[in-house]
Amino acid sequence: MEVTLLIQATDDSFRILEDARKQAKGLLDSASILEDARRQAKGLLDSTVGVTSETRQMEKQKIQAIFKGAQEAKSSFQNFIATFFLLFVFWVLLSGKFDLFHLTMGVICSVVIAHLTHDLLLANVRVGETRVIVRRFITYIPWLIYQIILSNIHVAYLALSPRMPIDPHVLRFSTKLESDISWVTLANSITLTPGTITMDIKDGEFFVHALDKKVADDLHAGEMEDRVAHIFMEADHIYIQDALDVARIYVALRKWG
Amino acid sequence: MSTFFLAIGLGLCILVFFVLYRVVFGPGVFNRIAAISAIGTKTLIILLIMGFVYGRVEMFVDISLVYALLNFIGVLAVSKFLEMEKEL
Amino acid sequence: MTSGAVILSTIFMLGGIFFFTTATIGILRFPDFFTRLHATGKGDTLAVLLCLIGLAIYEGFSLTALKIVFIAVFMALAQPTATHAISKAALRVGVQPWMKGEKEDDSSI
Amino acid sequence: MIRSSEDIIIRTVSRILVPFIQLFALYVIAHGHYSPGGGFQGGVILGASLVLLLITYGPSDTRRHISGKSVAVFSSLGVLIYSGIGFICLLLLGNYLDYGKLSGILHVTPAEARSLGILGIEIGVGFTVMAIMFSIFFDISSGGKPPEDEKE
Repeated sequence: MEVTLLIQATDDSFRILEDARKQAKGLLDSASILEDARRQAKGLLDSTVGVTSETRQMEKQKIQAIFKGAQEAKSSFQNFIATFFLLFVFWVLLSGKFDLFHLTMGVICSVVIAHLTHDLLLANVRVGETRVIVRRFITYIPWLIYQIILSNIHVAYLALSPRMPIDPHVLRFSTKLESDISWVTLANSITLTPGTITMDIKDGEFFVHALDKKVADDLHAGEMEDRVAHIFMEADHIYIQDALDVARIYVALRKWG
Repeated sequence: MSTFFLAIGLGLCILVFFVLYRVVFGPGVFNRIAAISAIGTKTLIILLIMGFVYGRVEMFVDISLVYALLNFIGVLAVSKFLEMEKEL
Repeated sequence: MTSGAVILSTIFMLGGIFFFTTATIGILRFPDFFTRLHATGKGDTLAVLLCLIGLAIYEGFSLTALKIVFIAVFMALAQPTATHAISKAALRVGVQPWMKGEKEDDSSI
Repeated sequence: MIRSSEDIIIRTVSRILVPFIQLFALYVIAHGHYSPGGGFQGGVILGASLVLLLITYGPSDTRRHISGKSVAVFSSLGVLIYSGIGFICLLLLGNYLDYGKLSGILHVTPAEARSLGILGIEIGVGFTVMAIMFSIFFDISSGGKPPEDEKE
């Protein structure tokens, strides 16, 4: 009963969000407003994340899973099998010998290691979302590489410029992310992007060392956190952010048009 | 191409000597650890390049993987030790 | 071995050497420990990745190249973690970050 | 006494890396006669992975993976394998560690027997090196005191 109610509620909120988006787009197309406001509103609208049918489906499944208690970790036997296959593939790639003797040895070694460590490698895997997470993670990597290249050019510029314009800041912010993998992704991405290092994590607060004020402000804007939340399906605050964005565009259009 | 690899390896060796300044004179133990970790990453590349120069990459690639691994574990262990020493 | 692959790997390795050089200059020039970590943590990561990709391209399509890619993945995972571990230890021990306007000394522990 | 690290990043990264490091160590041991390495190096990597587990997860969690008793068993089992293969060679009227003589009881050609014998020796050396390296690190880090979970 509660499940259907909750699904209905989320569905309604998604529909409202989509309607608002559509309306804002229509207004944008029809209204004859000032050029720069138009451009600004268009940019804002493009930057908001649309609610795809995929996310809607995932959200539905998540709610159902929570209510059925299926959110618990997989059984240790499933973990063991998955770890075994991962390790065996790794062995074959390392070994490069495909005769019976070496493959048998690979099976034995993989079984032993999988028995020892099946509670380590796949400790906190959530049910049913792995494929989407992997796909989104792979699409995240090119952006990260682009950021790494930017950050290296930044460091090179700072190291080679004679006056060295640095102005270090230490900033702290708390995050809304939930699982440990997403924390690791966020922290390592912060370390790899221009001008920032994760120094410490204490009680859910990130302590970040930033090289100048501008970088610190960029980090506070929280684009990266939203991206990481999007990957690991912990995206409830993305939707709030979207609704706020759409509302802002709406208000701006009403004011100008 | 072998000459090019030799030149790259030589350049990395020179860079290692520059970083060695931080290891020897760098004030405080933390500067030294950071510099040692930087030397470790350069050594990894030098090992691979040696493999290419001698024509035995499939051997040297294992060595450099082990080197990267031990470098990582070493840095973690030393930083853990320094943290603990403060608590005692 | 096509000449295109050789040229591509040469470009990658020269880029790696360039970023190694700037990271080294950064280690030598930056004023305090945390700013030096910016140089080692980021500069070395990209430089190692570039050099490894260049070597893998030169090696061609084989299991050895795959192992080089394994090293690259491992470094991309391990280097930021090691940076984080060192900086956390330094912060816990009480090394103060250098702020603008202070004298350039680092009589850290 | 090492306490478990409460840092979530180091914990997670080592949680992901440890199985692959251990499998790589077994690969180094098993392929010792084609590539560099062999028993000693593989044992060192295996010990290093246990050290990584110890500095991130603390002694009690590490003891769940490898208990104090099994460290002792492994360190003596390795020596037993090494010397056992040597003595079997002596019993088969060869020299100490004369692997070629093993072909009589394994029903294979002398070349294959030599390869299998070297593999056995390396497994023994790897076990011993792993156990001894881990127990040295563990004893130094615990200050010589016996850990609590071994009293009962």
